[in-house]
Amino acid sequence: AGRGTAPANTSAKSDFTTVTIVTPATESDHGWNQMGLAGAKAAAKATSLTLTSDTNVGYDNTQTILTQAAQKSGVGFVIAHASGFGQAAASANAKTGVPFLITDVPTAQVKDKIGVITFSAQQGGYLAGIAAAMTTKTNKLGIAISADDVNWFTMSGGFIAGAKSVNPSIHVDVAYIGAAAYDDSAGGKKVVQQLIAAGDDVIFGMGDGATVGYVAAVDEANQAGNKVKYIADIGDVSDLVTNPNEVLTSVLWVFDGAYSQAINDIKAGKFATAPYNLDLKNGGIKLQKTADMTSDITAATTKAQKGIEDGSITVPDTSTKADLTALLNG
Amino acid sequence: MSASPTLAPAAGVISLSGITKAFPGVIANDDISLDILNGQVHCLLGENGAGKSTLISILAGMQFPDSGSIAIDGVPVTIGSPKAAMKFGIGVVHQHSTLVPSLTVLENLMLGEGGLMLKEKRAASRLEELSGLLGASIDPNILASDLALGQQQQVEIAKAMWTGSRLLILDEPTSMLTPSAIESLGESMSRLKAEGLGIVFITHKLREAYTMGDCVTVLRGGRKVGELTPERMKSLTEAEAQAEILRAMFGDDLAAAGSIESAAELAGATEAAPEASRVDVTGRPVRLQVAGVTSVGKSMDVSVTDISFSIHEGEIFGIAGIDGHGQAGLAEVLSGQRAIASGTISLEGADITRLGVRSRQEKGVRYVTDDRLHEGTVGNLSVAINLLLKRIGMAPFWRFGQINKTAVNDEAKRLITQYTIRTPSPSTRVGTLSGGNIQKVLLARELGHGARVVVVNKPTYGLDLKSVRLVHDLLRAFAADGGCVVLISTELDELIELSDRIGVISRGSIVGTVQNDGGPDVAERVGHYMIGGRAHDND
Amino acid sequence: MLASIGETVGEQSGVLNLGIEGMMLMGAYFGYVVALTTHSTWLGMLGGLLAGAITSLVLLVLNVWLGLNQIVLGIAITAAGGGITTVLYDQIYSKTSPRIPTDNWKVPGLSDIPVVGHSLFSQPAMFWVSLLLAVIIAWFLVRTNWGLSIRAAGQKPSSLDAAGGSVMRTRSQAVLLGGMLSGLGGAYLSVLATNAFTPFMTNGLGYIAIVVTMLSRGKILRVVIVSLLYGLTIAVGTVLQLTSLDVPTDLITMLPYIVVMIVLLIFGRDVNNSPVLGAPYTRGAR
Amino acid sequence: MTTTDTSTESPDGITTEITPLEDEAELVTSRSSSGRRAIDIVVRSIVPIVLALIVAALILLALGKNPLQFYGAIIENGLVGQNWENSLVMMTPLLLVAIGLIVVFRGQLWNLGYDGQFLLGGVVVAGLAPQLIAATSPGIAYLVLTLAAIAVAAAWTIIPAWLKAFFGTNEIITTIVMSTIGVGLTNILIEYVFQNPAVRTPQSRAIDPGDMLPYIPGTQVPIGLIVALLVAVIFQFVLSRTSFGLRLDVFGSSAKAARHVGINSRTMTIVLFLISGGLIGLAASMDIFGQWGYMRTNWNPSYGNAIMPFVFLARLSPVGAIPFIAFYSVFATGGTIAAQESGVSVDFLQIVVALILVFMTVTEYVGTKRDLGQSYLPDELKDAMRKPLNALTGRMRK
Ligand SMILES: Nc1ncnc2c1ncn2[C@@H]1O[C@H](COP(=O)(O)OP(=O)(O)OP(=O)(O)O)[C@@H](O)[C@H]1O
Ligand SMILES: Nc1ncnc2c1ncn2[C@@H]1O[C@H](COP(=O)(O)OP(=O)(O)OP(=O)(O)O)[C@@H](O)[C@H]1O
Ligand SMILES: [Mg+2]
Ligand SMILES: [Mg+2]
Repeated sequence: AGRGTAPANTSAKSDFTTVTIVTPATESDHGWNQMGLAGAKAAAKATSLTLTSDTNVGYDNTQTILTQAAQKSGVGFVIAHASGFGQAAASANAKTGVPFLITDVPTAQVKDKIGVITFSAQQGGYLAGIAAAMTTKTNKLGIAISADDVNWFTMSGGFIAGAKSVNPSIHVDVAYIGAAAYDDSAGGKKVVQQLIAAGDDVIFGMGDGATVGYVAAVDEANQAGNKVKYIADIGDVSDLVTNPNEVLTSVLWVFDGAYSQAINDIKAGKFATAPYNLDLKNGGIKLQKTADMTSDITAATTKAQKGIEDGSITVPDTSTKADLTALLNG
Repeated sequence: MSASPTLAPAAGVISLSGITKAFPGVIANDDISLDILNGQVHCLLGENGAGKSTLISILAGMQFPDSGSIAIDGVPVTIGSPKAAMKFGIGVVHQHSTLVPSLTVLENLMLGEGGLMLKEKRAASRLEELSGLLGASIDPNILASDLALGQQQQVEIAKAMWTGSRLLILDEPTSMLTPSAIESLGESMSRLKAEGLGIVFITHKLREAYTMGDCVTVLRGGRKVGELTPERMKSLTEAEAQAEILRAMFGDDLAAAGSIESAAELAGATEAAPEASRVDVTGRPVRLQVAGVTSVGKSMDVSVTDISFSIHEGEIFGIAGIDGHGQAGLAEVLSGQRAIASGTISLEGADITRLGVRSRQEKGVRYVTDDRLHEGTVGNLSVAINLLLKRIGMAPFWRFGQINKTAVNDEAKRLITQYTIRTPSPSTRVGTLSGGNIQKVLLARELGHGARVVVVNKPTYGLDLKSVRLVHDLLRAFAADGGCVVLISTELDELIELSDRIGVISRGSIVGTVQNDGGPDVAERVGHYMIGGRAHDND
Repeated sequence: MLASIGETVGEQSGVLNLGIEGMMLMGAYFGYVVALTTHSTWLGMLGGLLAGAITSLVLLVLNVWLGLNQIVLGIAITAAGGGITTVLYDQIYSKTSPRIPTDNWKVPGLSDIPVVGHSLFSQPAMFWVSLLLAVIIAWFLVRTNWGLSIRAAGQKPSSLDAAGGSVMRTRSQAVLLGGMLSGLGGAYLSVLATNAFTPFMTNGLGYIAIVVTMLSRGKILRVVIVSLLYGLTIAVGTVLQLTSLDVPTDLITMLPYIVVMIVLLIFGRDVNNSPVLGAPYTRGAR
Repeated sequence: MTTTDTSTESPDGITTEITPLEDEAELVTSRSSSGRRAIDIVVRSIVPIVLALIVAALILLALGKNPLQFYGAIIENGLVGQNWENSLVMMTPLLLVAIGLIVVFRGQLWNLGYDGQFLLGGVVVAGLAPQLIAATSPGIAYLVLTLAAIAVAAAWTIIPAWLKAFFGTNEIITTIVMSTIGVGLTNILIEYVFQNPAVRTPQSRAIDPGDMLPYIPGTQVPIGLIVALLVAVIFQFVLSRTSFGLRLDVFGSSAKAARHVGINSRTMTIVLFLISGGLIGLAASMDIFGQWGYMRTNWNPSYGNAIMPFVFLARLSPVGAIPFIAFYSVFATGGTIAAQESGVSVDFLQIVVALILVFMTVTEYVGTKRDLGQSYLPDELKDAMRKPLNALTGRMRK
């Protein structure tokens, strides 16, 4: 049994005019989708290509959509911008021959066909942890996670390690909304309220739509007289809060460089020879600068960044919930 | 054209004139005019589908006439809804119970009242007042489902009078009642009549019409075909009145039905007299033996306990009893529809206790249910399929599980002809047939192809005289061919007319058996058991 | 809880509303929009209530009046509720996801009561309002003619009709009330609980409401208890999370449903709903 | 044609509400009336879709979008080029799920737990296929795991079926609850049992593309489609021509009648649920083997919700469902990108589906009333409207 090989004309072309990005949700998430689109825009501009995008396609019909995206005229590269798109991208590539960029799965890399973007998210988390530990008054930090997502586990792990590097006895709570509650803002709000009730005064929140709920909980708590700071991830949320001061910082993910690199590699015929990684070193991951990031904090994080870059600091890589729990308890 | 212009002194009158109401394919009421006077019992007679219920549902505001008008005390009115009918003081006891079983008597009575708050105190005192009038006392806080049938009817009447009725309409109120309950209903009616209320009374039984009614209107095919004014009623003897009514009801058809006397007799219009030529079956072999059967059931109402009897070849065994005393349970136990907790049933010596519906069916045990519309037939399937409903999957109609349409159709046509079922075609949906014809479909299905024992439950319930006669003939012919019949009925006349023996069921047990020897006291003896007497003699 | 109370009234009258999820979403979205534009939480709640009511009109006209299939309509309403709110939200607000300014919602007067007042009446004010509503509605169902009519419409509509009541009017009121309460419940989620709207934010709560209703078997008091129990299982879930045990998140999400199933298996077997639940009523149908 | 002088002709073409149609009822229907009936059915099926599309277009206009562009994009992305193949791929699981629903719906049982059943069936295939293929051969894996998926999905209906059969517990609610649990369980299985260790996202190992179900020769459509079409034909036959189908119809029409005829309603309930779940499991297997090759957490295509209206539009006929499902497949395949290009949310498709549902019920209503020659408005409503009207005319006369 088995099906025949893919059509013959399926090798990557270098003379394409259009790059396309497919994202699961809309641009308005203040996070993953927003930053991905922004990165794609910047990269298309830098490489003088046209960008088309299919946003908000969800996760349920990806195979077809990715195939369709690749079949559009002029398209020579598709960015499948979601951790769940990997397998579907492989099939779509097999059908169409157009190279895809997928996320998170280094082993899926196939030269000229499937490029992989990876994240050293734990590095950003580490810096955020330092900032949080230096800000907290209660010595209690909270992490809110909206879904069982590998990047959120690694980033949380880095956060815990960073915080403990400042103060080994610091207490960190981790709360989950649900296995796939990326957009559950009501759940996010409830979870963060519980964290605040438990005495946590710096909250690190990871989620798409759920972020709205996290921020709401922090905002309300502050209006009720608490002093709680919020750390965002991936994107910038300062326009969501009443008072920008409530946001301590954000672990920003900047895709511009990685995407440009991938496009240039295709043109040069060496696409997907190595993963496209976002880390502190290449500026793919960085802390957002805010007024709250005092010079002390900035100094500490800069120092840590150096340490990470030169290898003197190793950040744990907790890619599963079990790893994270182990790190938290031990 | 309209009813005779008798003007009862100081009594109001509701007059209907030219009422016409058509349903798709039938004109249920065709230009009917009549006057209903206060202080009179106005009987409405007619065969099934004559349009009686339709006419009163127009009076009750449940249907709107296509044309015609209604006037109360000479003032034209529109009765647009049941509420409007109530406002005019028209109360209705419908053919089917309208009590909500899960509500208490009092709640049922208050249902539909205006105003925000429930006025329980006032309602209770009003109920007491009405109870006096009806000659019944009912616990207002008991659930409607816990009432006996006769009591339910009294509550229905009380409910109909709740709004201070000037007109009470009773649609076939006696079909579910025992003789004594019918008697007390008659008493209630005379009391209400004396209070000045008008009463419309619908029945299929001519004797009731004569004894309880002051005047009679006969409908046929939606038209008014005859009437007896109070004066005329008084001037006629019972037999004369009946003859006149029957002539109006059936007109030329009467010739087909035989003489007036026999038609009337079959309808239970005269004293039932069992045929003299009844054969003695006791010498024949026993076909069905029921020994100590107790059913698995939740409520007293439906289960049976420790029932034993045996039936001989060619025998009709009647089961008498007040409705709801385990008749349905008995029928279901025999047909295999209800599980048995203890006891045995054997057919011709073979134990069939553990067999299910289908195996018993194949062995020749058949059941004609009393719920012909929802249980006995599937309304949206064709007549043909309904005729073969109990032989689904059997050769030659199904081969290798696949239907053989020609065979099905041929068999259906055969049965339709044999049992003279009136249907446009075998493919007509059975739900569109008339009640009598649906009953024929059931009988055709159950009586043929190797039936040994057939259990029939209220086979003539709600049917008109002609249909009743037909069903009786079919059952008698079946028994004459050696078949066994378990005839469950609430009509004593019917039982006496058909049965060889009559068992009386009460609270799920057979409390006594009466040999139908043709003696004049059979009814009395059965009645004795029904009222609660215990069996001393067993035969 | 609000939604379940609404559903209970509906089911008592013989209307099975599978569209609650859609009604809640409509309530949530329009409550949000109103609160956002008027800066008033009260008006927002009212907006949600109205949106729920308007959505229930679909069910009212097509099912109660015209007698169309309730299950199909329920699914349609859920689909439409989700679709409409998401399309509109994406169209109008998704770029900015504005939040409703928090004015700590207080029961006027009550929250000024020293000590107890603040804790009891400021945050979970809506809880008390719901409780009050529950009590009022329970009282109405048992004590008034209206309640009697609702119960009769669910048990035996022909009786109500014959008794001069209007099945159509009674069921209409019940459906409308159900819609309002669902809408209010939805608005609570967006206007009070989150101060924001996110697509599909009800997350199956509508179905939970139906389950709660079924478990409560028509008794409002039980709705309250069951709702609280449900809330408790969720809270237990979150506590489990905070204890940092390695419990699969999915298990925690599943918990309330598993509890429901166990309850059903052990106690709820003979859940007897209204006998005519789901069946439209047409006068004189045979 | 047979007997007597029956006064009234029964109105033909009655299909009340959404009751199953019985071929047997057409035994002796005359040619002309069956032709009219066929036309009638086609009209009643197409009209709701057309109306829904028109209203959807109006909504798009109201939102300031170009409906022509939207529908054009659907056709382009759903049919043109190789897209028709994509649509056919999507059709496979949809059709199988539809048949799974048709079977229970005909028995008047409501299995709304399709999501959980589908995912559990799918996760068994996705989780075990790579190893099994490696250990044996793809052919054996197809067979064994398809049976396993059928068994697992069917098993997931047992509790609701049992509760319904023995205690009468409302199956709508129990299936929904079980579905939610099934969805969660699927996620747990993927994360804790079938997790692909090489991948950092929670997903199962993938079947090698070469080991997936073969394509129908000359296309890129897996042979699962043929399985689905075959199943449709078989079930059409079973439901309309066999004794089982008739028993099912009797059971669906009236539980009382079923008992009377000797159909064991408990067995029937459980059998129907098992068949329904089994078909949904088959759909999952064909979808995983044919299209996806793996599963990841939180994936829920919810095929059941999507095809719900079409199941009814097809009047619960498996073969009748084929064109509708094909229509929807094109619509959904093209719809995501079309919505995207027109600038509306993908969830706009949900509105269209809801509109079809609503118009379907309305069309059905109008049709039934017309058949019976009844007025379109219930009496009570007419009464309510008549009163103000009378008052008005009364006033005018004065
Ligand atoms: N609900 C209905 N819808 C359509 N047609 C109906 C309906 N009810 C009755 N009919 C039609 O009216 C005809 C007469 O029915 P009806 O019950 O009045 O018969 P009938 O004259 O009383 O016969 P029988 O004496 O056998 O009871 C039926 O043959 C049927 O075609
Ligand atoms: N709702 C309805 N739709 C269609 N036909 C109807 C309807 N109600 C009654 N009919 C038809 O109208 C005719 C008169 O029926 P109606 O119920 O008034 O007869 P009836 O005299 O009360 O008969 P019965 O003695 O059986 O109670 C019958 O042919 C019946 O089938
Ligand atoms: Mg009749
Ligand atoms: Mg009648």
